[in-house]
Amino acid sequence: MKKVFTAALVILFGVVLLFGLSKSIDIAGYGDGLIPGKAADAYINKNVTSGTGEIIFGETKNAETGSANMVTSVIANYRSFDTLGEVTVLFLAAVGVSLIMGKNSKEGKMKKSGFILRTSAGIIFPVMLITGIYIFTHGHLTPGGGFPGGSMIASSFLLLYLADENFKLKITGFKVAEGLAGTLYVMVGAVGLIIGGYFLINFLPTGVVGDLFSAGIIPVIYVLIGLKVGSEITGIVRDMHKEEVSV
Amino acid sequence: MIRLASLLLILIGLYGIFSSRNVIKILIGVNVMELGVNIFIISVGFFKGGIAPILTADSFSSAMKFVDPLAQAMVLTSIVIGLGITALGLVFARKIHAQYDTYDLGAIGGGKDD
Amino acid sequence: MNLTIILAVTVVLAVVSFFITRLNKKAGGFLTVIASLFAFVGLFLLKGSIGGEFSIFYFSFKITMVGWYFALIMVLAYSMTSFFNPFWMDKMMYPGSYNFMYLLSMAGTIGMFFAKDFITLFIFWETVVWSSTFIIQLGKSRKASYVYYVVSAIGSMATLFAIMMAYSVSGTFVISEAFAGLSGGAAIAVFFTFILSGLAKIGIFPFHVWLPAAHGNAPHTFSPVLSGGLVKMGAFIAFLSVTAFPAYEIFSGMFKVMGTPFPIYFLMALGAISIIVGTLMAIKQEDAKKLLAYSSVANGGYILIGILMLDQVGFAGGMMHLVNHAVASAAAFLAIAAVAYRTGTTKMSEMGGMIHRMPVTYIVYLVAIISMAGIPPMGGFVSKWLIFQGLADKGMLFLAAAAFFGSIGSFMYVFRPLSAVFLGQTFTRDLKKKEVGFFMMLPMLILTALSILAGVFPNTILRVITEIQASVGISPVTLAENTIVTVNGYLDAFRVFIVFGFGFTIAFVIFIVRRKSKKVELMDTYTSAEFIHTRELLHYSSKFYAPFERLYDKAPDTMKLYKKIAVKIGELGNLTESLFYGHKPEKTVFWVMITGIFVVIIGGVV
Amino acid sequence: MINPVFMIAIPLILAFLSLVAARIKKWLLLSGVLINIAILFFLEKGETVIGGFKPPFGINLILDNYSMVGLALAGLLLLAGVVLSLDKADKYSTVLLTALAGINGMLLTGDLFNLFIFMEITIISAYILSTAGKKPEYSFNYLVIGSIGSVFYLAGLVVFYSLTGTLNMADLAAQNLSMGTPELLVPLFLIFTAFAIEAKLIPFGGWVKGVYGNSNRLTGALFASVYASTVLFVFGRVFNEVFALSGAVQTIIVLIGVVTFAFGEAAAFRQVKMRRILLYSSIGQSGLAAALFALGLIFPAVLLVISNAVSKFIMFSITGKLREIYKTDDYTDLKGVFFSNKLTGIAFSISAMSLIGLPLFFGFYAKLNALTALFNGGNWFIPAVILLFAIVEGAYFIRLLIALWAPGKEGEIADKSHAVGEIRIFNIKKSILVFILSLVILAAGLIPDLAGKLISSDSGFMGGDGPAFTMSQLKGGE
Repeated sequence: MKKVFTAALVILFGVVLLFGLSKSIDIAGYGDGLIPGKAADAYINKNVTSGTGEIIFGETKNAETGSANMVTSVIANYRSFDTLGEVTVLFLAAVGVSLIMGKNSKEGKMKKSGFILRTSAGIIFPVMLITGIYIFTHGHLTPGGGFPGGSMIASSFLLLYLADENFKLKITGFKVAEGLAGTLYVMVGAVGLIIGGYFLINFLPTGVVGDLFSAGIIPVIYVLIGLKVGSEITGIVRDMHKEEVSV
Repeated sequence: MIRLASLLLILIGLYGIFSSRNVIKILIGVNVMELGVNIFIISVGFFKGGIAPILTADSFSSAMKFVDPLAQAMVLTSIVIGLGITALGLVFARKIHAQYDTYDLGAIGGGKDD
Repeated sequence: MNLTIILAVTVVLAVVSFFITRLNKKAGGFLTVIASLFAFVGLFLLKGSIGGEFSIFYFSFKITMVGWYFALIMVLAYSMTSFFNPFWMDKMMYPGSYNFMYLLSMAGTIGMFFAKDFITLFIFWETVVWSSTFIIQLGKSRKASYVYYVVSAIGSMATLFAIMMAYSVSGTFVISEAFAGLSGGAAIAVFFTFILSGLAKIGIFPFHVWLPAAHGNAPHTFSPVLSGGLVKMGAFIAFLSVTAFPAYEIFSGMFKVMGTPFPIYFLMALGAISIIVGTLMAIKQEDAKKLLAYSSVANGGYILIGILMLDQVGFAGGMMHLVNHAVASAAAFLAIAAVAYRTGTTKMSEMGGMIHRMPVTYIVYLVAIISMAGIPPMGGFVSKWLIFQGLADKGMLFLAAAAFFGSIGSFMYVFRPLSAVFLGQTFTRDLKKKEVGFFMMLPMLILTALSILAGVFPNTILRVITEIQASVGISPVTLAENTIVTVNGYLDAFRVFIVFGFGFTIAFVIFIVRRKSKKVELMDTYTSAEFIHTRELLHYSSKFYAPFERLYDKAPDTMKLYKKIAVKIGELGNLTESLFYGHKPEKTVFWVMITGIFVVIIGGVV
Repeated sequence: MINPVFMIAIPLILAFLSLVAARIKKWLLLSGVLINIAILFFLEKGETVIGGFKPPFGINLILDNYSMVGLALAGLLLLAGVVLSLDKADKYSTVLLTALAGINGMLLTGDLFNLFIFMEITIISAYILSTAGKKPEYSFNYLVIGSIGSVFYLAGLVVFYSLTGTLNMADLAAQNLSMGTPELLVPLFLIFTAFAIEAKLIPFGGWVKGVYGNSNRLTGALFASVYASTVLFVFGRVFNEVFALSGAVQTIIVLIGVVTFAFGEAAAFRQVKMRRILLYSSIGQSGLAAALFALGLIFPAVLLVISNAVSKFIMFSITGKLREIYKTDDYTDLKGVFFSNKLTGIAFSISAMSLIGLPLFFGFYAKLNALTALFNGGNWFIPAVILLFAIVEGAYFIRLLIALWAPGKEGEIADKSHAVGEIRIFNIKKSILVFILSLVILAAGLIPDLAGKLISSDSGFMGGDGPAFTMSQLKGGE
């Protein structure tokens, strides 16, 4: 009875909500997301501060932001401030997890893992690590970036945890990396304020769109984010691993 | 239809939170909601024929039709925040379990304020 | 004299007394005497500057005749009572705060009566309310102070509403102009909400519940102020609501009862009910202070009726009753306080025969109750006579009947404490008790003298009232050399005094000459040598009017009404708590969805 | 002149560093909140662009009078909270520094999506702080409800983005969408829900009881003052400057605010636990402020938020400490506790009386302004509700004060022998700190015009009206 009631209420809410929402947006539509005069157009054309005309891959030099990946240009340049906040959210979550799990709780024990996992972990781990680093260093050119890269690094450590029940991480190094990467991120912003007059301004030469060494501070920021995210999620994994719940 | 589907996902998540008292299931509900809203954001930025917003050798010019990169950036942020919240939620779940030996909120009965 | 100086000095002395009390309790108490006497003298001298305006900070004051009259009565109560303060310091939990609040509330009353605008009035008013709340809690009941605050708050919030509503029409807070332009439903709303704080403060039914609680349980040194002083603040609001808010003009087109517009008549009827309720309840009381408190309820009814009449005679009676009741009830409460100072109790059945130990206090109390009951030759008689005259003039039968009932009833109750506390046999416990010292006796004697003087030479006070009447534009009560003339007749108070004095002298002489009473032990008459465990039950003052009380035993208790409302609010709170709060997210999700559905439907989408 | 971005950057750097240098994190926290206050008054007013990209495209920070007041209030109260409870704050140094960045960001940002992120930072820090109550189910409840709010906010925001193509507040406001129409009802409701959850409006704030009710002296004080006022400030900006409410939506939001006020006060009325009293009173006040904001009466609402925040800070701090000492916050078990703590008691009383709106205290000025502004708008119903429940509010606070000051059996005079314990609540320095804070309320109540001028510079906020009522108008000034 209760289930029927809850379901009925949710459905009623859904119907009413969708009906109301259909007045403001075409909810049944698909692929009509061409928003007239949207801010994002300027991100694609890289002409927020000054119009440089058409941006051609591999040719255009010194565009506003030299990132071939437009999403990256939004994340790490146009709206880099958002990303700083986003990193902080993750940072806060990691701090929270370690605070709540407590300092004094002991490391938990995992079940002994299988032979295949144990053996292959040693091989896969460096590959994953390198891939992760690759992803965040190429964030301005290819899909991915600091967040996926960092997550991949963290998952490589998770793999080690899974493979070896006695595996223990020295946490200090990660904490230092996490703290310093964050500090450096803010510092990069502050340097921009001193050099260019704006916080987080892209003060390095942006180079040719599509080059590895292009896009100014974007790769720098993405590397920092990658390191930070990697160490944060690793920290979360490590903290969660502690004091395994006994059922 | 994708918008409808994404909104349905939000509703499903809501139903999950509403009907379930298991901490983990509630967290799953929250995640489903977040997923729904992420898809909703993407759907708003997408249009037919648009290409992924990355300049490559194939799609080389900014004059081509790219889908909205801002929506995608927002989704990325939203995902990361969702990750943080889920991590915290799981830790809370573990604390609940450690304290009450159950994941069922119904079995806790509120607990008196200290 | 400058009002600014009076206010500034009292406030500064309030703060000073707080710190001095911490060094020396008695000194702090004496400082309140000095401060309140200073204020009294200052106010007295202020008569010269009536019509003048003063301002301090953002407050602006206008000295009016009526404000001066009220303030003088108020500060009289404060200054007379303050003589008791030094002797009660040791019994106070917070003597410093007591002295501070005592003087602060006094400054508040002064400022309130002279306020030029309603915000100033309200600020001072509320300051009096909260500072007196904190004094009352030091007495015998915490609950009393709570009840006092809540009833006061009901009144003051309503008044604030009225002030704001009037402001939204007239655009000004200045008392004389604020009510301009009101009409129709808004006028009725403003009138009733405005006067609510007055009703609450006077203790008009159904707001009378705080009087027995607060007067009965406040520190003994504050009950006289409460009854003799603070209650009069309400009368001031009542006065404003028929003068500043010209109720008779605004409601002139309305349905009339006996020539009085219905809203005003309705309030007068409430006053009449208060007289009846106050009288009946006073008869029931076992505690002398509670008894006096209920008598204040009844007297408040007289004052309200008198003031609301706003005519030549009745109004004068109401205004004069202010003084008479203030003086008499302050004196009565002080007398009880003096007895309590020696015996430590205010329960009538625990006392007796104090006349032998404290004869002066006895006389003080005797005069006070004679005045309260409206028996010549004390002041209370004159004012009640005027009110009767006014009512009879207008042919308001019900009100007049209530007023007569109250007068007769007051005979029944005021003599109870007299006989129970002062007459009869002295308790062995109290045999060694002495009369209070001169310093405490002095204010009681002054008040007694005032009570008698008001009865013998009422025209002194009535002359001030004629000026007030002239200032609000009604024809003043006719005064001859020593008589008061009304349509139905005239009253020569001095002659009345002579007659009564003559009778009294004869009786006294007989009493002295043919003294045959024999002093016996308290339990001498009826114990027949048996040992009594609970002698209080055999005290003849307990269940004094039992047969009469049985007539209205089942009468509903107004307090229950308030409790019921409180329970209802609590239930709403319970509901809120259980509906919306918990540890399960589902509750909030449910409400989000319900609100969502509601919003979308109401929003006109579906 | 200092770039306002440092209000966010400095606490962030310190937060990151506190992870590296864990030993001195307490001092990092202290220096963080101190620097925050120190630079506050030297900030560059106006718009600050971040990254060099002009507003609709880049993110901008806006420092006007309004955000300045919010920043000052949150910063000062956070400083006071940290100083008062440094022992408790030590553990949460990193979280508090991050929260400071989040709060400053929320108040400063001029971009709706950026606001979302800073709001998440702030809320997540609140989730973490709420675990100090050792009741994980309540923290969890808060987290889930808060996440629903986030999802709704994003969904609503995206609809607006799809309609206007912008995330910038000023740019969105310039599009002149008419917010009263049914077309925008649902997205507005979605965004409102997110704020309503954080602003504790009934029926959205189901988490409040558990979280506030189990707070300690640090977290309770911060939740009820710093966090609550920040959320309300942002609420005021969003629903006045960005989505200027009108029509049915406005009516509904005002109604929700007023209902919250009434229900909250009623719920507080029946409590005996002090934290519960305070938390329901917070809910009520929050509802009132939200209703005023929704009506566009920004100045009175700001006054109300300020007076409530300072009062609640003091009261929650004292209550939390009382609970630590006596293991209970049931006031019937704490009778006469102020007898041996007069300074603290006076501070508590001043705060309570200001909350009730008694004259001579700041709350009275706030209340008068609210009433005058409401009446000027031709509204008499809300004032009636406000005043009616002000009686209830006064009743429970006075009852509380009486119990805490005057112990004694009914029928006997108040006597110190019945007073609970003689333990000092706060040591002398902390008592003085709390006392001085309460003196601010008193002083601001005695010279309200000056206080009002300090707050609004006489011009009102965001183009709204200035003070609806000033004491100087009594003298017939204007």
